[in-house]
Amino acid sequence: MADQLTLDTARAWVEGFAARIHAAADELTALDSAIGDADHGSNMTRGMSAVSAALDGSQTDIGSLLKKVGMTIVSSVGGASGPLYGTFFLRVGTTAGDKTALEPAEFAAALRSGLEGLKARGKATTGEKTMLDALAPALDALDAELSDGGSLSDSLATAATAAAQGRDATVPMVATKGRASYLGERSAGHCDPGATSMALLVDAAATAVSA
Amino acid sequence: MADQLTLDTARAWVEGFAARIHAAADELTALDSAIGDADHGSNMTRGMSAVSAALDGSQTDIGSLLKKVGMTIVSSVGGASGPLYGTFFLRVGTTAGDKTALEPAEFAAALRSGLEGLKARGKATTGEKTMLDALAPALDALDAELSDGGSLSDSLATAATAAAQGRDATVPMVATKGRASYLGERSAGHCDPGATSMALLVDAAATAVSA
Amino acid sequence: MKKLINDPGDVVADALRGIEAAHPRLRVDHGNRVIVRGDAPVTGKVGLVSGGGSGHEPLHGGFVGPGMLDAACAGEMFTSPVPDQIQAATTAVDGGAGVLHIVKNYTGDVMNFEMAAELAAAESGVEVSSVVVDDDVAVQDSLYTAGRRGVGATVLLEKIVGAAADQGRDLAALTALAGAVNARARSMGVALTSCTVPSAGRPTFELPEDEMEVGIGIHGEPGRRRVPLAPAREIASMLVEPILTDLDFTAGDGTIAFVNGLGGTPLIELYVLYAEVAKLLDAAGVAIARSLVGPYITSLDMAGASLTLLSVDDGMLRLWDAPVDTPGLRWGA
Amino acid sequence: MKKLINDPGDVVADALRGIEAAHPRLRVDHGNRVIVRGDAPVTGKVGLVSGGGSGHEPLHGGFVGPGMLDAACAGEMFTSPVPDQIQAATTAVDGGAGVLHIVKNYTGDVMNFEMAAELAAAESGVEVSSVVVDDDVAVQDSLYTAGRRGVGATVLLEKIVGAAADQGRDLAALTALAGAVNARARSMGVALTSCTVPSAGRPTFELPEDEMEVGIGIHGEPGRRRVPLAPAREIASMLVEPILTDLDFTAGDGTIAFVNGLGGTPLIELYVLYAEVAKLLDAAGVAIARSLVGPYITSLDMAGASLTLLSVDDGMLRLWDAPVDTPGLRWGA
Ligand SMILES: Nc1ncnc2c1ncn2[C@@H]1O[C@H](COP(=O)(O)OP(=O)(O)O)[C@@H](O)[C@H]1O
Ligand SMILES: Nc1ncnc2c1ncn2[C@@H]1O[C@H](COP(=O)(O)OP(=O)(O)O)[C@@H](O)[C@H]1O
Ligand SMILES: [Mg+2]
Ligand SMILES: [Mg+2]
Ligand SMILES: [Mg+2]
Ligand SMILES: [Mg+2]
Repeated sequence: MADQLTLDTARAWVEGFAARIHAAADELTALDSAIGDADHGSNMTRGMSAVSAALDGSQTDIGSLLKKVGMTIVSSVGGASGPLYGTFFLRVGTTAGDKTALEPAEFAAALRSGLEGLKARGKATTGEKTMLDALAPALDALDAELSDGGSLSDSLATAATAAAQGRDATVPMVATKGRASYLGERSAGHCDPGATSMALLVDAAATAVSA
Repeated sequence: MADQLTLDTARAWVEGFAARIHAAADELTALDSAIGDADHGSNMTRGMSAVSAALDGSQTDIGSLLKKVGMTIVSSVGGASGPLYGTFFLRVGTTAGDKTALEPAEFAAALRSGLEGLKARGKATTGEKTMLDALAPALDALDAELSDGGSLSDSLATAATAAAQGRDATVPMVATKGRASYLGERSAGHCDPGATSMALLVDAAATAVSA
Repeated sequence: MKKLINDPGDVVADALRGIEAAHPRLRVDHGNRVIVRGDAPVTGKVGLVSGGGSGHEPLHGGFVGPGMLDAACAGEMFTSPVPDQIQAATTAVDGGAGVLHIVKNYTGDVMNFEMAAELAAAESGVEVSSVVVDDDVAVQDSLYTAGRRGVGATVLLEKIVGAAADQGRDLAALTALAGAVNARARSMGVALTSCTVPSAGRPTFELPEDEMEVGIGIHGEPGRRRVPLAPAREIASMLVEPILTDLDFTAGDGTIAFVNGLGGTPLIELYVLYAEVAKLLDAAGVAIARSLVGPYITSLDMAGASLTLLSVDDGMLRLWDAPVDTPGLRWGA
Repeated sequence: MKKLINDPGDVVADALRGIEAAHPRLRVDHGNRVIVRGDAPVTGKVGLVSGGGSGHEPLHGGFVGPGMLDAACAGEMFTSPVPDQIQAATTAVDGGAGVLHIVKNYTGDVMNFEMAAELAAAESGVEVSSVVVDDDVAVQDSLYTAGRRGVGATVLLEKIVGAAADQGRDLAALTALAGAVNARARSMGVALTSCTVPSAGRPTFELPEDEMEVGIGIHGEPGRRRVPLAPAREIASMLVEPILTDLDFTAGDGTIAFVNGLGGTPLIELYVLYAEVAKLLDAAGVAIARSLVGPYITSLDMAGASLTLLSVDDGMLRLWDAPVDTPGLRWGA
């Protein structure tokens, strides 16, 4: 197993994310019922079903693959998560370019550009009880372990743990972005649905790379 | 105690009916929920409250008293029961005329003219699962016992029993008049709300005369 | 019971205050609970009076105005108005050409309007004629019932006859037109939930989560049968089929198709139902000339819908298209 | 879940078929889920495009037609449309004078319309301007929120700006007018029950029989606080007070008072509420110039209501009164 993100592992990452979303759909909607509008599960399943249908093998490099994912999400999801996940994948794909394999540092940099895109699109930062609170600590952990000489698969596993911790850390937060912010103090005590789906994304990457 | 319907007992009859209606309001509405539109209790209480307010002592004979009752019911109840109870009292009052006391046979004849008015207004006959099914057997029993030489108060007590039996006999009937007829066979198995209020009317008469 | 009301006993009076405040061109007689066109009586025009129990809004008060009703009597909740109200309305709109009473076929409505007409004839000498609307095919029109109920056709009839009255037709002609419209209209309804009458405080009937009531009336009277909850396309055929069986809608100059919400059903669901109805009508060769989709004759907060079809001739269609200016239906004005 | 639907996943597509069947003067692009005026694009006229999640009908699709919107994009239930839809609508209504996007202030709507405008500028060269509606005083417009939500003002704004567009005003003037209308409008809502999103299958939140949610949004987002169920007169003051605290409505040439039903609340209750609102406004010295009562921006089957006040100048009032011909709002045409 090469310590890289290959075109195949990138594809497995996306499919693994789709599978996790389908399995977690009801949970995501239940979380969104508590502090949102009860559609995050159906939004993400609609998007990832569209993605699975769109990936037909004609994407022959990581950049076109992930840009296709991003465009499909933008075109099929709507809501807040559509532009956010869509922008994320578009930016990761753009940074990846026409490579068919990314070295660990390249993949980490691509992911970070996705994070920046997501931040810019949503005008949010960490601590606002959003998907960023799962993604940002995950990428920090990934960078740290990679620069300590860790393998991509080990570092992604650590990142997945950090994402899950980041997701859990949204529970006590008071939301200041997105629909949950309307609730003010009442948003505290609930896990953020977007952070929950984001943790699945990082977990899917760890699994895909270590497979 | 004179074996007559005096102006005072007529007044007591009406007030007794009002009191019974108020006490039975929820039951009447519950019965009407099953085979009608859930308003017989509120219709009758609205009417009898208006009647109590309208009877101010200025009615100095039985005819004007009962016509006032009828007119007040017509003007305040609406629905099916308003014209029916209203016509009944109007006709009883008209037949009673300006008397201040009615002999047993006179009262029975007045009641029967009320029954005829009610039948004409509603174009109904007995056996159709309506208030007639309580009133008609009650007046038959009244006539029978009076012609056997019974006292008015005894005969009215018998009539009240017959009214209650008539009411109960509506349970298995299939309605062919009024709102319950829309239900067809499904109207069977429920007691008719109008027959239930009508039995209270006869019972109030028995109590008033025997008091 | 969760309702936006004050005291359950005050709902009708309070709503009349709201109607008065919201619609300055209507006059409200609070004592008699009558809603009248601001410019009534219109001299030389036949007055159109309708009314019935409250709880069916916008029917009837929301249909008062030029091109439709001259006055509406608001009865207690689900209880027909009393003769006094009807007589007050009749007097208020009599412009010398007589008054037409539009009565939905319920025992109470028929008797109260009858008594009012007797009083009007005896006391004020106003010439009164009446039409009894009975379009609900859920009820058999037989010796064993009080006859078919008046439901959705009432809205279409009030619009069409209202336009004809505005054009100056006389009482006899309007009475005949009203009868013709009624004869050509059929309706059928379905309830997913019961309504709750405010004074009763609880649902009139209980419907399990997986059942619905087919052939429902507009007063929470139970329907003819209870069946498992079904998708909209099956519900559409439960509504369309008995109507088409009862009357041929392929003749005539087209059909007005009216999908009505019962009060608790949102518009998006009515459009879902309308799509299925339109498909079935098309398959049956029924040409839709006009359509109406929305809550126009409701049953308090009941979830459900009804379908009314009216087979129109060219004249009726022109009257339907004529201007109307009421809170509930408005176009061309 | 009791709904008049087929498959929960098909509700939007099915409803669009119904809208198309019921309103022959509208064009429906089913692929893009866009409802367009039959005569679009109108050459030389600025195109008005709105859209948002479905479940708020008649908003927005029911407001397409002469005098109001040129096109509306129907997103999934409660989910803003995607940029592709918005771009398709923008292209369809561009008559050469540019297109105004009317966007309700929700994170998703704002981002998707933004992406569509970026695409439109890059790909088709259509000049796009936008207004973000944010009238809901239940949400503080602060660093700690996504800003006030866009609710009832959207309906009033689409009508007023639609009339101005019909009169031939240019994109800059319409954008300014839209901003001015938004700045002068405030809303507040209350829910007695939750709505049920079809794909979720159960109520978004649970409200005990004796409680209500004050400051509710139109997506079943919980409100700011839960209080005991109260009579209409108290609810009216919970709606009126925060609005009048936020903006002075005694200035200007009058106020449009809009009592909106959230989908599951029948009209009679809205009139009861309107009566109480009118009384409070009168006491506060607010002059009602026009009123609108009915379900115009709904939240599926939610029971409840919202109040929107718009302080108008004479020009806005004339635009409000101008003819409009859409399924949801129609007069003078
Ligand atoms: N401005 C933002 N920046 C980053 N993430 C956001 C922002 N607004 C919302 N989110 C995320 O989006 C999630 C909600 O997504 P979803 O329910 O699909 O969309 P919507 O809120 O439009 O219904 C939230 O849980 C949150 O994580
Ligand atoms: N044609 C009729 N003749 C006699 N009684 C009738 C007739 N129609 C209805 N009723 C009586 O009226 C009662 C219903 O009264 P009520 O509920 O007050 O009026 P509504 O049916 O208009 O709601 C029925 O239970 C029945 O006894
Ligand atoms: Mg959501
Ligand atoms: Mg009844
Ligand atoms: Mg009744
Ligand atoms: Mg959403």
